[in-house]
Amino acid sequence: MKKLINAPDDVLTDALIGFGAAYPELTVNLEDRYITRGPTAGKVGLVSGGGSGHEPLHGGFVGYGMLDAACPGEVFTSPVPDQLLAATKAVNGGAGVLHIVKNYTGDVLNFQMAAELAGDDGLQVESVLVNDDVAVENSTYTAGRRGTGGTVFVEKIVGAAAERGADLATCAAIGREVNDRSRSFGVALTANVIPATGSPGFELGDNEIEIGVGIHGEPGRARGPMSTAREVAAIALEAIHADMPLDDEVMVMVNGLGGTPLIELYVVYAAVADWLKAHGGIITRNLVGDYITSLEMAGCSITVCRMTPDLTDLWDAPVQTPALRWGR
Amino acid sequence: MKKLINAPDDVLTDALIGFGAAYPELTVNLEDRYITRGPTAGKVGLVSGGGSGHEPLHGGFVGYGMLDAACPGEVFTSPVPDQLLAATKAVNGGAGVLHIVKNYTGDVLNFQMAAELAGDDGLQVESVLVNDDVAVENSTYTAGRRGTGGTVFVEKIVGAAAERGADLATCAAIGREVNDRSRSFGVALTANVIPATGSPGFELGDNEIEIGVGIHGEPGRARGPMSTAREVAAIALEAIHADMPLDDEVMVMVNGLGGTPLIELYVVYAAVADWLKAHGGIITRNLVGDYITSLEMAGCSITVCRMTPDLTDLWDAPVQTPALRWGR
Amino acid sequence: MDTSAFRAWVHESARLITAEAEELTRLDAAIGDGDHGINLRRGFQAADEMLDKAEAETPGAVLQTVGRALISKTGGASGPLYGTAFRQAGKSLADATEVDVARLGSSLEAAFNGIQQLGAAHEGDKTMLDALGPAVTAYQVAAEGGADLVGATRAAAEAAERGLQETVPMLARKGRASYLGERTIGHQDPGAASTVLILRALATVAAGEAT
Amino acid sequence: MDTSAFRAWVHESARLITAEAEELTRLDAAIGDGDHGINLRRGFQAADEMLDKAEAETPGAVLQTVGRALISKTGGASGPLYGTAFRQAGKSLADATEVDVARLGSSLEAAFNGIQQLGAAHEGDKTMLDALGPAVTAYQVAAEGGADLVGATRAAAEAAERGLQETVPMLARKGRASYLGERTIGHQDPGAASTVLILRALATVAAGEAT
Ligand SMILES: Nc1ncnc2c1ncn2[C@@H]1O[C@H](COP(=O)(O)OP(=O)(O)O)[C@@H](O)[C@H]1O
Ligand SMILES: Nc1ncnc2c1ncn2[C@@H]1O[C@H](COP(=O)(O)OP(=O)(O)O)[C@@H](O)[C@H]1O
Ligand SMILES: [Mg+2]
Ligand SMILES: [Mg+2]
Ligand SMILES: [Mg+2]
Ligand SMILES: [Mg+2]
Repeated sequence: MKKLINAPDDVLTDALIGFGAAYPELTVNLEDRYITRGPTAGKVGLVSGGGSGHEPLHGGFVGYGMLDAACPGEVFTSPVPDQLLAATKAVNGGAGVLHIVKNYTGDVLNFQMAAELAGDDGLQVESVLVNDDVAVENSTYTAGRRGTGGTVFVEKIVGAAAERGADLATCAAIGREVNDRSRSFGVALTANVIPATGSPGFELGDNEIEIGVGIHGEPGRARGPMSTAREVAAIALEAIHADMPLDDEVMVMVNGLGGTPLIELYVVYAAVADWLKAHGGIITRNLVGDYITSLEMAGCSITVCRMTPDLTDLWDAPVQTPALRWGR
Repeated sequence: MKKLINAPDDVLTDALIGFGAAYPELTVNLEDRYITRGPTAGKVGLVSGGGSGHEPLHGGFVGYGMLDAACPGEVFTSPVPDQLLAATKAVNGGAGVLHIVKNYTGDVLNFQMAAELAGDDGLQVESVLVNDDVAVENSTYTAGRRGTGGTVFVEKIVGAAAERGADLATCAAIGREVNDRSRSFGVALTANVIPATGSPGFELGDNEIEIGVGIHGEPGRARGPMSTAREVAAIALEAIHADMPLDDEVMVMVNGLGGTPLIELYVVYAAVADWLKAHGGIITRNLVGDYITSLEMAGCSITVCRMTPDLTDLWDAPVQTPALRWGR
Repeated sequence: MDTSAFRAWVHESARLITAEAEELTRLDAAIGDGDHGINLRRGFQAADEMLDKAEAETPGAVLQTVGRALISKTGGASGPLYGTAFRQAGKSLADATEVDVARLGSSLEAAFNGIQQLGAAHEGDKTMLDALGPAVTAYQVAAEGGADLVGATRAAAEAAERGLQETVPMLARKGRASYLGERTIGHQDPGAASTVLILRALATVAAGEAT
Repeated sequence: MDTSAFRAWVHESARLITAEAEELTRLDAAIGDGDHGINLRRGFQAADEMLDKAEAETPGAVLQTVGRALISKTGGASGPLYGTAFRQAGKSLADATEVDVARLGSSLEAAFNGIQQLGAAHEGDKTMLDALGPAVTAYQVAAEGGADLVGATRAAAEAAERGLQETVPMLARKGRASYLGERTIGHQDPGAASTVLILRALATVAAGEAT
């Protein structure tokens, strides 16, 4: 295992120390393991969290116009209720707190417990579940679709609404709307290596790709032969299109999984733009870069959100976080 | 070779098309191969360029407060004079044009020819050479130190000065000052793969790192055993410190080479902050992320600039580019 | 079983899980995300340490302390699930200072119900319930047949082991493994494997064999 | 040599460089960045195509067109260097329509000077000059000794080949290879290798053997 770390058990602590040093405008609570910008009186507090290894998600999205706190778990392991509860209390500005939860059993259960504990303490907590990954069949026979790239859209758009004074119920409703309108699909070229185990999450042949991969390296729908950026974009977009028509105004994220050069993401974005044009889609907003990663995995995910004028307006609102910044 | 591309020969064109689609506020001239925001009347035009594969450098730094144009060559190959000349003409706002050139023979020669051609056409052109990589002995027996991470500082700071109306000579002088005050050192954990050849630039053992690597995978001072983030930071900072004392106010960039997870860069940043503190350095500004990459190479480079109040002020000035944004 | 026996159970569980952490992680790497052993080792070691410092004076208090510690420290799906299991088991013991065969049986059942309610899985979904369910049944059958604590806990541990083997041909329908669908067939469920360890620790302690 | 012979030289150079592109790249991968063959193939193919369309009616015009094409299309260090070499060689031929042994010799010398001035390298620095320098000298010695175009260009090509071999023990002091210092010893310089190909193409054309 080749990683720029000090010891596998120290990765999260060291990273939080580094993060805190790099962004002095944010507070890192090392004891309770959360990153926050503190409470804003009268504003709904937004808390997200999940396993580490997906940076910049979620810590990189704490700041004006987006999250109030992020709770990183160990690498690929959901955070625990204590830290979620501590963060929830830390960002309570009196208007209640919204939990933004990616749909994984561990995340769901831990957030649920934290919400109950917060409720016991008299806090008003709502939660939005993100489950945008069309690679998972949404059936009663699975834990349901995973939460992936759509999380970035939900956090940004709800963040803007909260900043503008939306109440807790409205924030939750907007979050669910964004989630309902968002779909993702990921493809991996190489596996990632979890520091604690030191070995690749899966084995891929030199000419194989994992189609429909999860952000923890969960295997996807199928393995396929290595193909062109155009084919990869088509596989992802067809899977999404089959689930939600893409023949309208959409926001698109071409997201690198951590080990893919940016130049390749531009190549993929060109293919995505082409495909959408050919299928009647109109890209009104986009993100191209690493926003929700899977350690050093090579590959990309594509997330699409069908926009409305209101959502676009919230998307365009100012945001000042380590990983997303504009308009102020 | 596993890459999200369509064909090795099409990488640059496809990436430029994707870049242009992703950033409609910028203009991509596919014919002459440059990215620009157009000329600003009365302002010094800033043009940089170099081989591709270092994204977001340079295209990602075109925009308000930074570059006016970037000329990408083929992957790891310097651009040609024609495109540099075309870009130079395209950003001429009447106050002359400054070329920001990383010190590689190819870049230097091609920029020099472009500058001569531009001069023949009556344009006023100056150039700043960036040569900040302390891994190369600065002797008469080499082509001199390479230009690496310091380029980001030069482009940002000169960009701010130009935006404020500094004339060509002043812009050049500030650029040289930033370069004089900047030093970089890089370490690679894995090699990169050039699309056109399809094989790794060098071979590294499972437990080896390349110390003092260049951004094209040029081998460095030595090979060493894989070590901790703390040791890697110390190796880089000691090399820099031996050349330029770090016991004062500094700006630090911990830069990912393309294949390193962001969480590792945070770990490295923590180590860098620690080391500097122990050696009397005071970090006043920082960047942590992928700014000047080497395709999918895993590893990082550390760049330090000894700041002055004026340089800090220019650093803090508004910038609106794909890869750096703040303050407006 | 008295309070110190329950403390010994937790200690032995922590020891076994630590010893088997790599194997649990290996199982999870095959059909999950490869952290089950790491998660439980962290959780049970924390529980064991917390217990050392806590003034838990009844078996019920011991189990509730463990439950809270597991919830606070484990993370992942297994943390809340095992944490809830221990808390519910502890609650069912109320203030008893000595736990007999029947009472332990109903606390195991409470554990099962706690996991079931929180995770909404059913037996056959390829989860820890597929080890715990058969164990609870075997325990109760043995107890009704007159077995003592030693016999009933041994029956439970053995049934859990059989339950674990039966997860191999199952298709996962809950948790992270469910994303793999058919590809989970042929692998043991990691949570079922850790349940076996916890019940084996119980049998060891009941038999007075713990180190 | 007339205009069409010069065109044939360029065409043969492009052919040889295309055929040897992988080998040139392999040499550059060892001590540079692995793109020399790719760069020159792109440059010479562009030069060859441009020449097909251009109305270059004198040998000098041919070489200047090639020089401009190389500068416009090659990139890297070799593009401006070879481009300048061809432009200077072309300029030295002025309006001549037929180039004799002596004239070709001075144009080769102009090429050498062009590279030398632009790149500021010296013979012994492990660059293309270490093939071109000996070639120019050998050409002139042969010409002074009465050799015709066939003999003089053959002498040049052979000397370039020897010069290339002599780059093996050299330590690079210019270009990207200079960063490797000692580690360049034991490798041929890629630019010297491409110079050999260009001069071999010249000898082939002079001998009337080009395909
Ligand atoms: N809904 C559920 N009900 C019961 N057990 C579950 C459920 N989901 C997951 N599990 C158990 O949790 C185990 C995985 O735990 P662990 O690896 O620690 O968490 P994670 O899946 O979050 O990484 C599975 O092997 C399974 O036994
Ligand atoms: N200053 C110089 N003078 C003469 N030749 C040089 C000089 N620098 C580099 N070269 C030649 O250029 C060759 C490398 O060309 P190429 O690989 O195309 O460019 P780059 O080094 O920019 O990738 C070297 O092998 C060497 O022969
Ligand atoms: Mg997990
Ligand atoms: Mg090159
Ligand atoms: Mg797991
Ligand atoms: Mg080269």
